[in-house]
Amino acid sequence: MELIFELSKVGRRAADVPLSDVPQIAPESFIDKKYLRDELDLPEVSEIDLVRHYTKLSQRNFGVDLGFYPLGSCTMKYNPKINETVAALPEFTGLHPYAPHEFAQGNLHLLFMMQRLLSNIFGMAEFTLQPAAGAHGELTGVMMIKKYFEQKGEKRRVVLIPDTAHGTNPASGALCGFETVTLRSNGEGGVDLEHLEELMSEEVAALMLTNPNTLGLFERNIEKVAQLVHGNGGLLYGDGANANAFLGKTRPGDLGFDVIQLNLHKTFSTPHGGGGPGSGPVGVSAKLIDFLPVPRIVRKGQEFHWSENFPQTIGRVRAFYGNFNVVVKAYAYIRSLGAAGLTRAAEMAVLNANYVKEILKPYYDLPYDHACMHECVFSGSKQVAESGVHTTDIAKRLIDYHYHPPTIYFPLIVPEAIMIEPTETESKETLDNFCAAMIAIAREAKENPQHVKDAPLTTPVKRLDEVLAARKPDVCWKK
Amino acid sequence: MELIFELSKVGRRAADVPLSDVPQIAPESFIDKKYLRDELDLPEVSEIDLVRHYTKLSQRNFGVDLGFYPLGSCTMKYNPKINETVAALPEFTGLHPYAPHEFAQGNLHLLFMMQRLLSNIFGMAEFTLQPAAGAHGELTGVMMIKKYFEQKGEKRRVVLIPDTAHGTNPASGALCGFETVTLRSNGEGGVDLEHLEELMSEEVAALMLTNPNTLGLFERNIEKVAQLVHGNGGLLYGDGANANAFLGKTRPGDLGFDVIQLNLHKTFSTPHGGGGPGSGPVGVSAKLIDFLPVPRIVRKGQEFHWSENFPQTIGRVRAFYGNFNVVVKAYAYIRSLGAAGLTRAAEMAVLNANYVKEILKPYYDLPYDHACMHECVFSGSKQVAESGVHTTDIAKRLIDYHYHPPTIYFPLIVPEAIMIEPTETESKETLDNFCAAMIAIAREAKENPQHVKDAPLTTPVKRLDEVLAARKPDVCWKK
Amino acid sequence: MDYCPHTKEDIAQMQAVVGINDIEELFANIPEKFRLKQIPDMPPALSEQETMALMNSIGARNKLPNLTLTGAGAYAHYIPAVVSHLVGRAEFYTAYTPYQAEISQGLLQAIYEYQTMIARLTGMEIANASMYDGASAMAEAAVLCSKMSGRGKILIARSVHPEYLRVARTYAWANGYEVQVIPYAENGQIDLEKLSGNLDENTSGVIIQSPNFFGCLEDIAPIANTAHEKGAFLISAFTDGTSLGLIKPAGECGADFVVGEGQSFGNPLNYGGPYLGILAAREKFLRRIPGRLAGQTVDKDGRRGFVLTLQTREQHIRREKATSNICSNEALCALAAGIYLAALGKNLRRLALLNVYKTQYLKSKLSQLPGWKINFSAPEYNEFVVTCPDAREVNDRLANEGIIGGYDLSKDYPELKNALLFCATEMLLKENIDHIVRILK
Amino acid sequence: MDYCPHTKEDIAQMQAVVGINDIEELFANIPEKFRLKQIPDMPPALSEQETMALMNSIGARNKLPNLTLTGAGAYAHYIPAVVSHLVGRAEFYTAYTPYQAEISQGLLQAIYEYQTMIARLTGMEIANASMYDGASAMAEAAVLCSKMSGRGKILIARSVHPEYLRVARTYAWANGYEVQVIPYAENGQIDLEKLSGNLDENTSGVIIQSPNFFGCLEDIAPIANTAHEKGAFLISAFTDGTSLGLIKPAGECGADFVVGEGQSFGNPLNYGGPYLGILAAREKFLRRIPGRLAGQTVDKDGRRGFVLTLQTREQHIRREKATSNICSNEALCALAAGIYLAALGKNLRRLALLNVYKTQYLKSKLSQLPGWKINFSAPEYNEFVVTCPDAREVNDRLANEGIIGGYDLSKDYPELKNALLFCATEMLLKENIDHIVRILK
Ligand SMILES: Cc1ncc(COP(=O)(O)O)c(C=O)c1O
Ligand SMILES: Cc1ncc(COP(=O)(O)O)c(C=O)c1O
Repeated sequence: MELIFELSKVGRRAADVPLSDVPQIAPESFIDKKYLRDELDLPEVSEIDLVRHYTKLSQRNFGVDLGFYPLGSCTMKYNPKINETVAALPEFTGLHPYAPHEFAQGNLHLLFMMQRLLSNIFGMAEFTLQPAAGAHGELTGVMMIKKYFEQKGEKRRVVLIPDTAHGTNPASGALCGFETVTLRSNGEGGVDLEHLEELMSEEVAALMLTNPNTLGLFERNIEKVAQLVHGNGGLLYGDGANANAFLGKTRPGDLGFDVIQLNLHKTFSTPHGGGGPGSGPVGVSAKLIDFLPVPRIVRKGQEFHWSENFPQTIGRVRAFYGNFNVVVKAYAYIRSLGAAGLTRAAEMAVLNANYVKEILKPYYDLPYDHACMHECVFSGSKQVAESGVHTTDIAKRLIDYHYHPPTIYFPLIVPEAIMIEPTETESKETLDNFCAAMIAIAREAKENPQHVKDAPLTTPVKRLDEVLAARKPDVCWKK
Repeated sequence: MELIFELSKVGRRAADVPLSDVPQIAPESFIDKKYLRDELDLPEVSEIDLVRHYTKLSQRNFGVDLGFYPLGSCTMKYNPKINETVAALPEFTGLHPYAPHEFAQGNLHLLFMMQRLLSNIFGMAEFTLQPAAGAHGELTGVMMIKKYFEQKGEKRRVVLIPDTAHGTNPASGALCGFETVTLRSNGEGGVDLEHLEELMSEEVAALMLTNPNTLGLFERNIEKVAQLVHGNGGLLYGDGANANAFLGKTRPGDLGFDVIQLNLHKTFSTPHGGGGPGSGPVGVSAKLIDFLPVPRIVRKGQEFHWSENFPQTIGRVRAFYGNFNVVVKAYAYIRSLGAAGLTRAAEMAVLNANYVKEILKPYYDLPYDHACMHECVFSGSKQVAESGVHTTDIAKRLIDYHYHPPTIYFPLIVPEAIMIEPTETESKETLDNFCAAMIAIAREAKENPQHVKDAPLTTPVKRLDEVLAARKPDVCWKK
Repeated sequence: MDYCPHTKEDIAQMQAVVGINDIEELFANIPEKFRLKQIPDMPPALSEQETMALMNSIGARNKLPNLTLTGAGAYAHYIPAVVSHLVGRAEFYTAYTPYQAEISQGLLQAIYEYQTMIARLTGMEIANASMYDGASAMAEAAVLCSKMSGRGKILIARSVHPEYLRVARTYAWANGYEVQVIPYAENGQIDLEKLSGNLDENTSGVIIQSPNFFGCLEDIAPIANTAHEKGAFLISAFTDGTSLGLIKPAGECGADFVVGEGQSFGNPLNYGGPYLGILAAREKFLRRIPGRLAGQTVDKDGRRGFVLTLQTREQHIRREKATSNICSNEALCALAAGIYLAALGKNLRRLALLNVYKTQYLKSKLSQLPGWKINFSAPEYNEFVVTCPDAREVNDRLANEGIIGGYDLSKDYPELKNALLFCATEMLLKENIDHIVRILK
Repeated sequence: MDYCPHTKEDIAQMQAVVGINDIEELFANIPEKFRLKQIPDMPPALSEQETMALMNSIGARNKLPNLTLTGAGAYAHYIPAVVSHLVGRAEFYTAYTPYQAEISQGLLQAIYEYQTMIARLTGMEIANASMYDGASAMAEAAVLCSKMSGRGKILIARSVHPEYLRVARTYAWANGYEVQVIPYAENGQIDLEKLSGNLDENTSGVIIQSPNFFGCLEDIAPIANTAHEKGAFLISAFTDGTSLGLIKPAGECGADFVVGEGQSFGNPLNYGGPYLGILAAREKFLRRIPGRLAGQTVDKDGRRGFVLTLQTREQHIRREKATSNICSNEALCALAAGIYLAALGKNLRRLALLNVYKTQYLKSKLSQLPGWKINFSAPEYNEFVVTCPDAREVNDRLANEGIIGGYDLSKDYPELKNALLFCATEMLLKENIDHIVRILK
């Protein structure tokens, strides 16, 4: 397809600008020429061309609204349309962040209530809604941990991270100046308690645990893990990206977590927007409340306003208050489902994952064969060994069957990983059809491996050369 | 693709209903069982399945937003998004038609202004916005003509209709109880004046003229035509579906038309909605004002309200006031363009049609080779003669080139007609590419006619069996 | 703002190809004396930002009600968010009639599904792809009955929506048929005796509505029998389509045609339009009914597909002999209706029940007000007529609270002085009703 | 309402396959004592209609202003209707990061185009696919400079947005770097002398903003030279992105990184988010910058296509050694920005001019009010600082008329008592400005 620049023609415009109703003082007359730009090299297209361009681009993209999207660890559940509708209300989109609080009581009320509901659901003392995404929430959480020890006058420079962890965990630790040390998994895919015991020391600020972990397994020894960490004066950080697995079943606060970040775009069904925006609220136990980022919402009688008056705060992690409009969607979602609906979501998410696991087990390697939570992780090793077909090939072939591939090659401890997260919004029929496709591909891999390696065959472009892209990077178009 | 019924599974729902907050009196207790239905056989699907179903259906459909749509006589111009946005404002969508006029001053003002602007643009004394589409406007117009003569005590039972006319014209005449008599075209494609003279009599209520006609030709002898019709006491009806050709260039009222219907969905760019809704305002000269349908808007000081107090009215042609929300879009469009913009639209529409005509002339028969207005009509006769490739085949083959085919086999007086209306919103590049495709097909027709006859080759279904559909009609799915 | 993409150079190049020096030459066929310099009295062109501001300011002159208690042919229902999201897909709304089937399978299948849902809902075998609105659908059905029977008179219940009646009169006048109006009985239903008294060999059809304009359900089967005995057709209209979730459809009671307004199915009030004319019929009328039809067929490889079918009924083929002059219809409204009905599914029954509950509650509360009296005893769906001491004052009081009150029946039925037609849908909460009663106390 | 489609039978069948009798068995790994019976203190579930009503009622507690005169990092601009229509395409917004390129060409190409437009606009060679917002983009650039240089100190102009400064401080603290603040000169620009006085061999970078928080344009080239002389990087932020339609971009003045808030490009105010962090850089930093990058490549048939590239910089590959921890970004906001910029094209200059005209008009009117005084003499884009007799009273008076007034600077700059930062965009009409002046007279 043509680039928007290739459609450009001198003199065309899609959007016009009103004529001036005030005097037009030439900018040169009061802005020195050195401040003014000479050239403005943007596309010049008409509205019809613009609309066709992006409409066609959209048709070259796959979303949840088109089909099953079992991208593990990403919780690609269906995004109810009502949430889009309410978030687009001008009352929610139209306010400036510095609007005086009298103008913004609705927004403040909503944010306040959201903090409360999240606290109830996760058993935490308080939440901040400021972080823009999960990783941003991690950073915020780790910063609070850092501040906590700073205030206590303790110098702890290590953060422990299991080998199953998402890449954002070590990266967040590093971005806070911590040394990250990898904690091994045991044979069941859980925390290796001995290794943990070995690693725990007064150097260790925190263990960043994802529970259920990225293998989709709930940490059976969570109580022991918490004891070990707390016993050494450390804090237990929870990566809540997988919270969809346990809504209404248990609460991180009860399990002993001191900090947890959520991914509203996963657990609470706000659309992923092609990569964002998300929202990454962070909940804390009582001992960390004082370190929450500012501003925080304060209630005075029936009125809400912002306050920066929290001297021990870590400060700010972004401008303004967070991805407000994303929070609106998540709030509507939580209110729609209520307690029972959230619980049912977790139950069905877990049932769906186990169902897929059972059906595919005879066809693909399952390195950790326990009851899983909301996702299951297979390995393509069998296929590699049998016919040289790799997990990438299987993923690409799924595209021809009209599915978005699962997450692949993650978690890193599973070779040729295939990580399937069906989510609770998918029907049995969809799962059955998807499994049938996976089984058909397993057969194809045996009978006609080249066919699988050539996939995808039905897309507007064939398999793309990523090596070339990295070797000769072209990230900006030149005429 | 599966039917929505085939996705259905007992117990599923996409939309829920609130619980009752008032007493639930069993209907059987006050409605006799004979009034109550037993079974309700509607699809049972979840929201995710519903959304995927219709999203996928949409991707199996072609619209102006995807590409060139030169469907002659239908003016498939680009529909500016701003018009969709303003028409969706709750202030315009949310009012009940019987809202007291104090609630509806904005709507009434808009409708009143729209009537005025249309009167200015078309030189008519007054407009009604009640008819729902062009054909409905025709019916309304012909009814007024009927009433006019009824009031005068004249019994005129004939309406003259040129052989180039759209099918709705004779059908509308017939639906008003008139006998329709066909008026021949002359060699130039215009009105055969001699034939008109011959046919005109005291029996003739009106001539229904489309100007420019469906060959895209402006009636050069319009003055004479009007004289002949009026001279015999008849009225001149204008089918304004082609008004895009002359906006700002001339006015039907000035040309002598007594009635004209418009198609807002064509000339004024409201989207065609996959076949509707449209809107078919009717403008009349002074002598027909009294017959306009009721209610009509009346202004009292700064206030507007509806009045039915027009004793000579034909009555109503539908409930309420017309396709109000469509009028909102057309009103925004007219206000955006202003006088100069409307004129430029006509100029560019006509330029585009002539440009396509000139480029394709060497490749396709052009039965009437004059400067055309907003559309040009070719014939596929050459291709039929040369290689047995018919106009349908050419049309279907265009689909493979990602264009919507032109109107075909209309107007009826052109054998194997190919009626191309590019509209003013298409760029030169688009026209050039389209012409290149048409030329390529002309070549294919010579060199590989079977290929053209097999078209389309790139669609989700191949050529469909229309004969079977008509012979064994299946218009309602049975399990 | 205009939407022509041509640059000056484009125009120059194109003029050269066409062989002209000036665009004006293309308009040479317009006699000089009729050539316009400029459209007179037009306001200046606006930028998009200004258009937005203008339309916002016009909209702001409306007063959006807090509550709407009027039904009377247009109903305030909750529209699930999916409907506008899906109807808003540009591939649907920027297309036209699916003449070219292979490139229009989306709409054709959606229409086919809509036809099926409407047929099932109305208890008929077939339904068309849509008419302009309920009133014109009814009028066209009447014309069709006259044409088929060759008879000159049609009987219409007085309890049919007065605007529908008026539209039918207009169409009948234009076609040279006579309309005779049948009064209602004391209980609010059609006066069956009067009906059978007026039925004769020259009667092409009988038109009733159920629920009728007073909200009352008609007992359709005996009416159908009465009509059929004299060889007349029965056209049965309905008011609020959601009633079909609960009420036995006319198709199951012997009607030949079921017509009605489909606005209730996912289409906003829109101050009266665009709405959706529903027309369903017995299978035997398949080749006689007006309007488009999507039909199932196969492609050359035998795959299922959909086309517009039986086009030989239509004006573009049959011209003056067509079954109707309709061309553009209300396809997008039909799409919305299809999506709405598929979204609710069997919940349409629950929705209908909720309407009944709210209506009964409102009715019982209003009937307890001093001097208020329910007019009719026939069973209702979600509308009812009540006579109050001063209808105008009641509506004024409600209007002052931002509430659109009841429909004042005295305009169309002079004998029903101070009678208001109230409607209660699922949009009305108990607290709203209690509030209304307090206002009126 | 929940969104799980399973029927009872589905669940029973699936349980049988999984080999359980009760869903609860799947949660066996959760120690019994931590098992929750029910989430406490939750309001009841709502039907969609009730959710709509709830959200409407919450929204109604806000007061939408008639006019917004505050900019200060978030700007009220007109958003062409195309933007929301196209961003609202479900294929875009219900997708995630385009990891699987062949099925995601739409987003990848759109991001590639966005990157190109941003690079051109900022005068840089490259730009990434987006950061969280302007402030975090700036902070991440600062961290990067420190990392690359191995130096411990970063200098930030005091005229940088105070919240950006605060975010930078937080990130710097976490990473163990020092932040030093450089005061502004009398004319509102950075104090160049103080800057060069504080620059030393331990300075990793200098951060300025232009237009700066006072609306003043910085003279960037000399600042860049000063920084570069000491081997420090220059990070140049901007406030309102539309200024780039008229103002020379920092990339043309020697900046190493240009960062800023992209909200102005087609994203609603949204009470502060989601917004769009822009990060553009010199080509030489390509393998060091944070965030996703879409790159052009070819498929196996040699056809052009797009992929996420240089992923080895990212956390999912490099973990603690990644250039950043960012994963989800603001892709949809970037899409909106790309569409906005393509829609305006060179009209962005006209838009910027219009902002300047309105600002000059407002400024001249306000400066004529008795006791009002313009603070700074450096040239501005669409914001300026004015000192008035009583800032709080001014804003209260405006608020009473539904107008959000100027940003009160005294909160962040105690020395600037009664100083208000006003912003005028194309949304402000002459009549609005005249009205404002009347209110304040
Ligand atoms: C387990 C886990 N943790 C953290 C993240 C990071 O979240 P985000 O992408 O919102 O920054 C993700 C998502 O990719 C994840 O799956
Ligand atoms: C010339 C002409 N007249 C009348 C009509 C009928 O208009 P509508 O489809 O709006 O009823 C059409 C459109 O199809 C037309 O092209």
